[in-house]
Amino acid sequence: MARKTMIEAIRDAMDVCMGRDENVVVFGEDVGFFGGVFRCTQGLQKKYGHTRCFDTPINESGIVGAAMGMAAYGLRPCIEIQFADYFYPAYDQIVSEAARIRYRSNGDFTAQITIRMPTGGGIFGGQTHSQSPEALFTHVSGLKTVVPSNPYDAKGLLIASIEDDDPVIFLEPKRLYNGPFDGHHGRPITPWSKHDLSEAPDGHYIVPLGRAAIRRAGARATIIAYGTMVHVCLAAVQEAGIDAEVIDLRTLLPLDLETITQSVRKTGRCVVVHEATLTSGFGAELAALIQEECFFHLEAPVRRVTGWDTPYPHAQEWDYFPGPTRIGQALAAVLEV
Amino acid sequence: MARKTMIEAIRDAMDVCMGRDENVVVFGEDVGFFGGVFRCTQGLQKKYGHTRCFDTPINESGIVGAAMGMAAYGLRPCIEIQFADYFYPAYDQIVSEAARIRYRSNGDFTAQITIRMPTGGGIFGGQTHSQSPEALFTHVSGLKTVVPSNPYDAKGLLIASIEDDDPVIFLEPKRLYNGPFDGHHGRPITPWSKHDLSEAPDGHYIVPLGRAAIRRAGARATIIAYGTMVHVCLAAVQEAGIDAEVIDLRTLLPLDLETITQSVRKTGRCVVVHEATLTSGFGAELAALIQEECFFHLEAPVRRVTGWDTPYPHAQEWDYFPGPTRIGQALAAVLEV
Amino acid sequence: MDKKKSLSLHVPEPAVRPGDTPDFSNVTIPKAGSVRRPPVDVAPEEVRDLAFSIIRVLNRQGEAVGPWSDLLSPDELRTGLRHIMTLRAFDARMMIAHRQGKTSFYMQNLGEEAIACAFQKALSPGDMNFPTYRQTGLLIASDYPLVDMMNQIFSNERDPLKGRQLPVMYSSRSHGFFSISGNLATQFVQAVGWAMASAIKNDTKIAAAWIGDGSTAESDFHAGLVFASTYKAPVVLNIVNNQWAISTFQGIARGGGGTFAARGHGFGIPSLRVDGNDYLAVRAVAKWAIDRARANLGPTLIEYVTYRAGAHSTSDDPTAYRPKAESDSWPLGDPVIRLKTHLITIGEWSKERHKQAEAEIADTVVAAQKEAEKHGTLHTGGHPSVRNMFEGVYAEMPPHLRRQRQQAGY
Amino acid sequence: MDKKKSLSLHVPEPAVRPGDTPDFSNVTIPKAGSVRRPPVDVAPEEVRDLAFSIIRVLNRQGEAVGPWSDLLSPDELRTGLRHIMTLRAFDARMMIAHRQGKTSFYMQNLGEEAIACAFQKALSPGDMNFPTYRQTGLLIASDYPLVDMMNQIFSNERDPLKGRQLPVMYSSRSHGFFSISGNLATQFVQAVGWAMASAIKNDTKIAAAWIGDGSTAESDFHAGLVFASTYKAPVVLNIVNNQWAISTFQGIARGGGGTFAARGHGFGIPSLRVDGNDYLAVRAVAKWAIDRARANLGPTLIEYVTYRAGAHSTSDDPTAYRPKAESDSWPLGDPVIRLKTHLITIGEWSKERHKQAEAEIADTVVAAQKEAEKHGTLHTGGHPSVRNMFEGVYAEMPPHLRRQRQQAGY
Ligand SMILES: Cc1ncc(C[n+]2csc(CCOP(=O)(O)OP(=O)(O)O)c2C)c(N)n1
Ligand SMILES: Cc1ncc(C[n+]2csc(CCOP(=O)(O)OP(=O)(O)O)c2C)c(N)n1
Ligand SMILES: [Mg+2]
Ligand SMILES: [Mg+2]
Repeated sequence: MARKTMIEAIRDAMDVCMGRDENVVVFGEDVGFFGGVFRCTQGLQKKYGHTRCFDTPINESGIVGAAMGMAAYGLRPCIEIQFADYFYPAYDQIVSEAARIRYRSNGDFTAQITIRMPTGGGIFGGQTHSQSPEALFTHVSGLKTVVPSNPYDAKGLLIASIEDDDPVIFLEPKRLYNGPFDGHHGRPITPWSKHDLSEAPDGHYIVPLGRAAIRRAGARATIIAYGTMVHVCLAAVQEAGIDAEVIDLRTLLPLDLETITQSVRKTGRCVVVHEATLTSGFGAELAALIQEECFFHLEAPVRRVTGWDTPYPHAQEWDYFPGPTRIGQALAAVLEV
Repeated sequence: MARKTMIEAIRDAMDVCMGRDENVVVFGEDVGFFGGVFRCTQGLQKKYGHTRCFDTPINESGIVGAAMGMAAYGLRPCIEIQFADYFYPAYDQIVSEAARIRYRSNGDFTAQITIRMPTGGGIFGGQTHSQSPEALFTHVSGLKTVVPSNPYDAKGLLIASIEDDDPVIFLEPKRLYNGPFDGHHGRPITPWSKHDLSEAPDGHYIVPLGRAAIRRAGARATIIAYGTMVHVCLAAVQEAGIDAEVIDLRTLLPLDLETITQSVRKTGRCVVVHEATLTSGFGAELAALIQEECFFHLEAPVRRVTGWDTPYPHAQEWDYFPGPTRIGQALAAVLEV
Repeated sequence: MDKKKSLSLHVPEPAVRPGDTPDFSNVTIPKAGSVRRPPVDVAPEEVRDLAFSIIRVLNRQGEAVGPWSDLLSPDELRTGLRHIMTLRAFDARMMIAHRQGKTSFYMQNLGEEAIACAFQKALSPGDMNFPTYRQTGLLIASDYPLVDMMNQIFSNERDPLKGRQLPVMYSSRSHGFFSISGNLATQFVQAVGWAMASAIKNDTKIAAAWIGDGSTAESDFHAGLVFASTYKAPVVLNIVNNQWAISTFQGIARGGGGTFAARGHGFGIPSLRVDGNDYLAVRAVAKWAIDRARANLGPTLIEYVTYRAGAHSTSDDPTAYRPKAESDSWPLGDPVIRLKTHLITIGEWSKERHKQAEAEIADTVVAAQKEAEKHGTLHTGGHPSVRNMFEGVYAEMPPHLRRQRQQAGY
Repeated sequence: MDKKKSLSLHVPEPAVRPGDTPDFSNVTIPKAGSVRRPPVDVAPEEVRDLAFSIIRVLNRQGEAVGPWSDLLSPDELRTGLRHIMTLRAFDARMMIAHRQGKTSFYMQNLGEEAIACAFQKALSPGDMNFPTYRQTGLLIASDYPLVDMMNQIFSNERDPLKGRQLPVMYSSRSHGFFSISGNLATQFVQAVGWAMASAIKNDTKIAAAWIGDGSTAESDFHAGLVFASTYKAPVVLNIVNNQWAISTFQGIARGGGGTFAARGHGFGIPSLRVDGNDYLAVRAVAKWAIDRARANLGPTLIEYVTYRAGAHSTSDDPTAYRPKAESDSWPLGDPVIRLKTHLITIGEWSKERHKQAEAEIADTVVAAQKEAEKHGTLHTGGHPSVRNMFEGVYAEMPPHLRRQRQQAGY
């Protein structure tokens, strides 16, 4: 039975990598004995010993910095930042070190490091347990940024990330850990076991970095999303009854521009969706690229549906979250033109 | 005689603010006795005493964190990060603290802090003395981001920033400190004294945040730039002999969208220029907004001329720098359509 | 030295895990009253030993003994007892409210109540705390209205923070309580900055920084020590060592350092360790450090030795990583019982009065909750307008936010 | 305690500024040979005093004395002298090359040459340094080709780093020299991570971290100490205290801590202070710490007391912030002269041989420079292809970079 939740798929990916390659080590705050606050590393310390999976002091810069040193030695660290909201203290090690070490040393040293972080809102986590900081990584040359939307991809992308010879930021939409989420927060949670893409085979496989997936083929508009928003967009499309194509980026950098431009050239209309704040979000890059590449195919401006330009509020969470209604409105708007 | 270099204008702005408001304090690495590695704070310690202008330990997080505490007390710190390349260790204090304190405390505490940083390349500073990280600030709700291009603005914007009740990131294009720079690095430096906008009156005046300036009126295309690139764009326009409008944003956030859209609706063509790397740079936000707001006026896609998506290289600096030639080519390209 | 011998990584592990018998035999507890009390202007070098001991006042018999004991009147002690009992009752109610879905989240102070409550009473009006999420006692002891705390916890229409913040992330400038951050340790150096500002302005106010044992590993702890030591800032630097950081035992953050208090030594900062479950000891040591700061003698580091008796938060189940009964065997006892016993011992309290106080406090808390619930809880009743989501990002709302607010329909 | 007394901010200031007479009377220099040498498995608590003294071997007469002195053969000493003389000559040439516009930037090691040169010789092959920009001696003493260093400095067509890095930001895995970062302190915790990796793999290699006095204020210094102490990593943590951080005297970073070495005490890390201008002392202390790490006994912190005799970099003029002659009055003397005097004192060297060595070294450096210049300098001759600018950002060039490279015409 290969059906897995996101958590199980992520755990399994690390298990597979640790089993195949002795150089893979896993560490972070509470990831050892306890197995992580979301339990993604549960059982790994027991299986691989406490020098391959262990707790660290609460110092994110230290976690990434130590991983840098280990990578220079030849290990392949897969580390956890407990919430994406807490990567900031490690930003210098990520930007100035991990992202640039290959370049600045002309390949003498490299940073084959995967940095996992739970991301996104929808769990009443307030402004410090809800952030989606992907644009702060995509602006940094030398990093790759990955956001899975389902267990199959999560496992295959995480294995690909760990095996990748460059630093990969692996953002895990925490709202998806235990089931797909279509944005209707009032409804009971659907478990992953009911979703096709929870079929994540045991053993080794990869989902290559840099390739998007078309989750729904459609002719009238293109919706570009990633992570949680893929499910919300699918729901919005269904509810709106509009024949839109839904692209799940999976990897933000390197970006699968071809899949995007092919779709937009076909549909002539595009909505970009993410949970992060609007201004300078990754949607800006997508809109900029699409108008550059598909200008003469576009019938309407590319519209962005995103979190508002405020901190992620606690009580107003569902007014902040770009849910199916707002996506539906944007779809209608691009089609109106 | 009110002609000033950028450095003198910036120093004068702090001098004026310290003179008018006892709560203004200035500190950072080497800013006290020495007056800063670019000498922007020279003389302030002597004039205002060593408890109002002083050296700090080399800890950028500590500098911003201490300023946060001082602002909570009621002071108005204007602090220096020695190079923009070194703000990363302070990112948590900037993003999680300064930018959000007003919001999260519902105004109980505020962060009236100005964070000055020399930015940009063109001095053979290599990857750690050349960066333009503005997009990493514009994505953060709660921050304002300012980039002056001349002494008059530098003084007026810096006074406005210090007097502003929100945290302001004040990016100083270091290539402009001693003279305007048109991108022709082979030519001798023109001093500011030869430039109209070096006329920066003594005493108090402000250039309000959030207002762009049109540096050259033009009909055929709009060029949007800020900082050093304003001068490079003006040179490129002149050399290309194209009647392009050149907008100097001055403040990136809040953005003067009206000036931009008015111009682009008039010209129908737009080139966005910055020194920072392309992907997820501030140009992406500009292009996204312009295609959203001016879609039916655009005759050609908005083009971006930026630094490449690599670390800022040392020896290849002038191949990295988006000089007049590349800007001219982009102008030609948008006009060709 | 045999150079061929291969290396191995040392990963610290707690002595016991779930299923094992709790064991604190490694925690050396000096006798109450046995640690000396130096003058506040003592040279830091001369009090190094105080970072490796534990200052204690209350002995097993409930007597206050030794050089740190001659401080508080019976009234002050009763007030202290009321504070820690109130905090405990408040926590208990809010844990229930969380289970009832009235709030999304809660963090209790169980077992650590004495620390913040006693410290606050040693401060003067105008002083400023930079707390973590586990110093609710600062608010209780400064008589911040319980109902306002609950309004915040319930994110209701009277929430002083307009629903923007996670429950328990209070803010109250008027009560000397800096807005709590979800990002660990940032407040530590901010407190130092606040204290520097007070010194720059030749004021008389001092600041207090707070941090957990686990969070001392964060970099801003270092930034705080560096700035405090360089500028001799009038600040008290408090480390609450409750033995755990979520699932991680204190040995991970402390490494080979012996104690957290010892961290101050590299900075020439006098560093004291105190029994955090002993209201009298906490208050005495707090007063010593506060007096020192106020006399412009610079920072003091205090490590409070205590035990997190509850879960980390409502999202956590500690039985997954530590023995269930570990809390009961904690050798420094319970702060409520110890203070109560002391008051009874000195004849200023009784079991009956205690029972009665318990009932009164319960009533007060329940009344506050009733009042708060009138204004809503997370999912029901009054709540802050969605407009609030867009306000307060800047002093004045910039055009792009105004546009977004309109788009959102507010 | 008078609570009304107003506070004031203490801002440390150096004893002297330009125009004043240099004064190091506050620097206590113990007699050479006077500090004890404990066994490497000593308990950290038992060597606290070593963080407040200075281990010295060479006395004023040039004799090697005391318990740290019995280490090196005359050949080893002559090799050491050659290294530090080479580094000095190399620096001098490159300063001239900078003035001639052959490079954009340079940072010299003047006055501090003994530290890195001696340390490197105490390491074993396979060990890894995580240096700052002022440990060029590590490369010199590991016989890294001078011409490759110059190729890097000139950003020419043979530059091993393809023109991408600022001059002196070398990298050489093969010579145990980790790529230098422009961002201060990041390497400190990276070194600890490397050492942890070696321990995880049950290897025998150890790491060495390097940091300047000013940079100890940075947060990654703390991260390094926390991780090193928790995991007992096989790493030597080196602080080069050259008294200055650009224009900022060491008192700003050190605060009230007495010494930088004392920073280790809060972490239970044995911490030693050593005369950084005494080649023999540095080498002996380095060996002690390296042996300790190799024996799996964990980290050691070493503070090298020295003086930055030159400017911070070619962008800096120190006469703006310190007395011109301060360097001359530095009480620990000059490392070249002290080692030379020692060799002469023990009859293993002479003024003539020294002169001759100077000439030979000058020739070697000049020859290397000639060779390097054949391949270009910053603005003339061969230079790395612009293609290199786009390469090496990732293991494989992603499509967007390929497109950009094509746009650029390469
Ligand atoms: C920068 C950052 N990293 C990680 C976290 C997640 N986190 C929240 S509380 C906590 C444990 C803190 O333990 P300690 O400092 O001992 O305080 P205690 O909870 O015991 O009071 C962690 C890791 C966070 N909030 N911020
Ligand atoms: C993060 C960061 N902040 C600031 C700087 C600028 N900077 C470069 S060297 C230096 C002084 C360092 O002094 P010290 O650590 O004593 O080393 P030394 O130059 O004396 O060898 C500073 C502030 C930097 N490179 N990186
Ligand atoms: Mg704790
Ligand atoms: Mg120095």
